[in-house]
Amino acid sequence: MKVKLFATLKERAGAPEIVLQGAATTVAEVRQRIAEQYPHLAALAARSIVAVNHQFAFDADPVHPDDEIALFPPVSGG
Amino acid sequence: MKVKLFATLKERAGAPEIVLQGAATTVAEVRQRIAEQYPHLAALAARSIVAVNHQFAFDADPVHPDDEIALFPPVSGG
Amino acid sequence: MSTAEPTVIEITAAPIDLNALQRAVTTPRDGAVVLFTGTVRGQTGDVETIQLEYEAYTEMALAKLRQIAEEMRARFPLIHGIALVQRVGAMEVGEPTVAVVVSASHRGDGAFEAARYGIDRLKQIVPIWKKEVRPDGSAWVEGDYMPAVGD
Amino acid sequence: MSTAEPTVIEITAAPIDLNALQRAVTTPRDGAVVLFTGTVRGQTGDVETIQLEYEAYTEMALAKLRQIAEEMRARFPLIHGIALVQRVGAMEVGEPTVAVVVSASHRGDGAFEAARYGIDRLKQIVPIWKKEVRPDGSAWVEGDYMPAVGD
Repeated sequence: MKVKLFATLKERAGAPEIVLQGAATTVAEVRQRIAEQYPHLAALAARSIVAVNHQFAFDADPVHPDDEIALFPPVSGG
Repeated sequence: MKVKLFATLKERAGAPEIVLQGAATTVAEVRQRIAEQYPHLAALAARSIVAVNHQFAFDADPVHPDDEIALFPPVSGG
Repeated sequence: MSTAEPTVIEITAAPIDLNALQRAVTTPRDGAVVLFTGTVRGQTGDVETIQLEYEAYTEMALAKLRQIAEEMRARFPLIHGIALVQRVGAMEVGEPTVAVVVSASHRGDGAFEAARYGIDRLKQIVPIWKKEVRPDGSAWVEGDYMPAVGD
Repeated sequence: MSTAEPTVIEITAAPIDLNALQRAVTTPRDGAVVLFTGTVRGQTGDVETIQLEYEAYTEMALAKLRQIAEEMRARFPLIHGIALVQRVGAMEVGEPTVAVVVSASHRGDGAFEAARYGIDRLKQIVPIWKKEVRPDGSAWVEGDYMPAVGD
């Protein structure tokens, strides 16, 4: 399962995308996999936002293997 | 004493300026002179605005021979 | 008012350039610019307008625009740059006829409200008139605001 | 929404052209256009900014801008054209970074309020981030809004 990264998260990871091992069926599980498999992102990820298929997603929301998942800090556009 | 005209008033008078005979010491007298000396402007002038030296002026306000006097309809800029 | 707070006041026959006005009013402290522009409306209900022709009492109009800028600064003390520009002459449907532009550090500093106030006042007290050219002829448009003492 | 109500949605690296956006949103029924533009602020109190660098999650940002345009139309039913444009890449002090443009028949038809709503929402829910370049280095700016269900 791939997760796109933006801004601080991309910079910290050194890549625009990370790959998670093992299945995740909810947003909460995605967050958990990131914390386990990318411990240097864990603190940042905890206060980051998850989007699934271009919509904001919350812990109980389901994820499917072919969803586009993204993790990013609170936005600051404008 | 000269009076500048704008918009409908200028069109009705056929000129950008009219000359009043006789002295006028207040805005009310200016209006009266216009009605007497330019009867075809009288109806329009009655609902027009007077400005003296680029400021709105009212019936009791004084006018002096060298003031710049103007008569125009309610504005519609923008 | 310091030189760091630009005030652009113009009655002009030239087309209004919103990009140039944005640059003119924006100071290094500004992160927000609100621009209002009036345009020639071609359709008002079933009435069609082809063109508007604007005439100004230029010297007085400039004095009144300066007065409005002062009123805006007094009412909205956090704003910085101001531009008040009225175009005169003939203008086609869709063209900007007037611009009220306000800059401020942040979008919540009153720039929206100041721009709205500026265009409202401009339509009340700035001696400018328009003649509407319609398919069936042309006529002067009259406003309905009568100035009060202090305007 | 009919074709008479243009909606311009863009994430672009090109400079923002306010004149072009005014023309793009103005329909023949419109007499009023409100444009908000955010600019790179060079001074915030004593802090100096040299440049801002914007990055977007482009596909999602476009979806969120479209959603904001729909929200604006639902809340301000008298408005006509809408443009929501965010520039990305490096921008210097004074340059427009974003534009929210709204047209309507009259200035009292909600264009001011819709533009304000649009920029507020854009700063809340559109996935764009900026990195500030200061004399002493650079840092990502973080927003403080956390999306709610339905955002």
